[in-house]
Amino acid sequence: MGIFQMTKTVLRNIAGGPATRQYPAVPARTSPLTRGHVVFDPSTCRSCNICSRKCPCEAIRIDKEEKIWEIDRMRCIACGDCVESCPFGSVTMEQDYFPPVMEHAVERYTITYVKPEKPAKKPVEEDTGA
Amino acid sequence: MSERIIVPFGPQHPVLPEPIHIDLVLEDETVVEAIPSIGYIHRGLEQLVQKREYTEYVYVAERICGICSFIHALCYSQGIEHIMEVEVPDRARYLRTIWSECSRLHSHLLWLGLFADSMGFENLFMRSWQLRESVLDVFEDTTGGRIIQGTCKIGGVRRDIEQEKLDEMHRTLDPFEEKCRDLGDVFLNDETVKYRLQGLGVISKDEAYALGAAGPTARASGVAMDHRETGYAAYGDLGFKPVVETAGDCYARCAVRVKEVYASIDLIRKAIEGMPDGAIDVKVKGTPNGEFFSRAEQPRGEVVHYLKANGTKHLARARIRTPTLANIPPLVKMLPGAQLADVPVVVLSIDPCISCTER
Amino acid sequence: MAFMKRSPWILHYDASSCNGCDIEVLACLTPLYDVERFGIINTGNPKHADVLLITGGINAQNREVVENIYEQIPEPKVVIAVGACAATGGIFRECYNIIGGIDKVIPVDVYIPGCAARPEQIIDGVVAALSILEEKRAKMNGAAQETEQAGEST
Amino acid sequence: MTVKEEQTIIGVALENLLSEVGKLYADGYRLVQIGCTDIGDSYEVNYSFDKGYQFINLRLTLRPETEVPSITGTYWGAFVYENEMHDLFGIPVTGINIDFKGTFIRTAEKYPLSVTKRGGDRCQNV
Repeated sequence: MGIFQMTKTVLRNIAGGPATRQYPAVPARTSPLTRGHVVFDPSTCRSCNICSRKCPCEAIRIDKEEKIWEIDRMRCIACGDCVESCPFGSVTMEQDYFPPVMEHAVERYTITYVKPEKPAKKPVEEDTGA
Repeated sequence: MSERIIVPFGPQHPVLPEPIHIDLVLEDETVVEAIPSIGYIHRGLEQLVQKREYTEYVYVAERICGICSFIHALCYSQGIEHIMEVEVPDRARYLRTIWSECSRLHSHLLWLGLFADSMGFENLFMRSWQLRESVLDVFEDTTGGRIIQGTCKIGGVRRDIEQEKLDEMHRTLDPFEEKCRDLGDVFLNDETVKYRLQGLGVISKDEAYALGAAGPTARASGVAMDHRETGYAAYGDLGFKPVVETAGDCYARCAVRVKEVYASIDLIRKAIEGMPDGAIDVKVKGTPNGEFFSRAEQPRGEVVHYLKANGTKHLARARIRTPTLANIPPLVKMLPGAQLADVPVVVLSIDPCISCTER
Repeated sequence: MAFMKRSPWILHYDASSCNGCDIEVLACLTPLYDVERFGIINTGNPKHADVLLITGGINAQNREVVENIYEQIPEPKVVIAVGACAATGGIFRECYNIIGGIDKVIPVDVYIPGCAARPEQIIDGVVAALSILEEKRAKMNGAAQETEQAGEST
Repeated sequence: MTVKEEQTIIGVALENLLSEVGKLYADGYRLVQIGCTDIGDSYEVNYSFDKGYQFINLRLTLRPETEVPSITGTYWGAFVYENEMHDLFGIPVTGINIDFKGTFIRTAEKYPLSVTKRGGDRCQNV
């Protein structure tokens, strides 16, 4: 009876509840591993520049002189390379997504870390080499 | 004597999620000749290899195609690993196999849905896609991404799957397989589906082989060619046998994919059972120097990444031959003789992935 | 008929994406996300559409196609750029054939970040676009009434 | 290594190309791909064949602007690769069965991967 192959599935559909996830009413499904968006903590950053060099799409920009850490959310592909490579744990990955925006803007943070006067060798350079 | 007319098909066509353009030469309602033209989504990814470090290019390789992303990354990584003579740990090989098969499952279910849509079987389309979401949930739980996984890297994988998760996956495989079999039953045995597909777009075994068809398109014509047989990743340990049909029509291509869904579930089950302990990656040092044609089996067929490294951190050349490009000549041979109304079905039966093709 | 909410129709076009965002847009239509419960319908005809959903960056060949589709959509219209590539070109930004984000060719109202954008994000983006669409419609109606009144007074 | 595969690469002269390809066809090899590589001032064209997962690669080294005979007489399906060769690298291929004449892959600049027109490292979006 080749014409009734779908019947089983159809009957199960009628008996079962709706398959739809009630998204706006119920929060989106995430898992602990979900790569949502990158969060930056300016207080622990030492501007070693590793995240910016690791980023495959150049979404992160660091200006050491101006003490600025910038991320272009519209370029970020949430690969998590910056998170894995950050030696100070300043960059973390959050599970929730970045919401849609109307304006394309770059997020800017000011790094609060003050470079110690001594030792004479720049710690920033050491970190880059590590 | 009937007149010949040319009907442009695509690039923006409701049945095609992606832009491909085909000029169909029709005699009455029958296709006489079909000339495809592509290039609507050509990006030039092959050249990007000179601007990205070889380790970063994995991310680009994943984004060649959003459907078979993991296998692109796998193929690229395997090529670099071969050039650099890196031995990947066993656990990484097994994890790669699990994710490869998951992406095959998700791709085939997606294709079955789209194919049902092209036949006008809307209900089946929705069912397939609903089933596919459970594969995507597994991806999200194990890799953190739904369709772009980002877990493959040179020298292994970036994430491990914990034992509890593996057990859970193993438990859910049985009910999942049951649902897949119900769905596959409709594709394989339903009278309406058979009536629509049998004898449509026939391509013989010799022709398919000579035209260089790849993947399910070749296997549906009786060419037993599946790159997983060479035993890359962990396929060598799992006892893999390719799925082959002989009719060479749209129904056979559909049947190959349905049966590959079952085969994939079986492979995942075996891989979970045989999962070895140990490290998931090795540290890769230095820069590659050499060249290699890395090949892997995608849901659509065999993919070739030709990688040429020159000892710097940027590769000299990456040339990516994707299965859809190889399947375009068979498509051109398949279309003549089909009715205009069957063209979407025939085009979809090779599982065209245009963003792969055009890179 | 002002008390009735309008049902927005969406036109999806794949500019030069990797397919990832495309299948997520399609996934929105399927049972698990089902945007049709908001009255959103996917259409293949630009003349019927209110919302243009574009995935992927602009390249040399599809530039005219995108412009053409945009021209064909009747006013008021909203453009949503889905994914990092549509917003800035994303990881493909430096490819020789990529011109850049969608906003290089047509005005974009809503940007959805992510690579690939998730169905939830796409739903959020479409909902955000709907309020913009309402605003645009109100503005258009207001402008039309003003010209009408101006026509009557003279 | 996860991939255990022997790959034979055979250098071939331009005038012997068609006869070599014909021999492989007679042996039952299938065409895997044709790809070009830019090596400084000339091109390497790889014709890859496979039979039972045994990989054979014919390598042709070309100066720019050298005309290459099409192998579509032997392998009908080679036209996709040969058109690509022409469109991306600007290598003239003569006698293709379906010749798109440069419209197979349309790009902003002509022959983007050509050795004679090497573009700078410019990023259009910065």
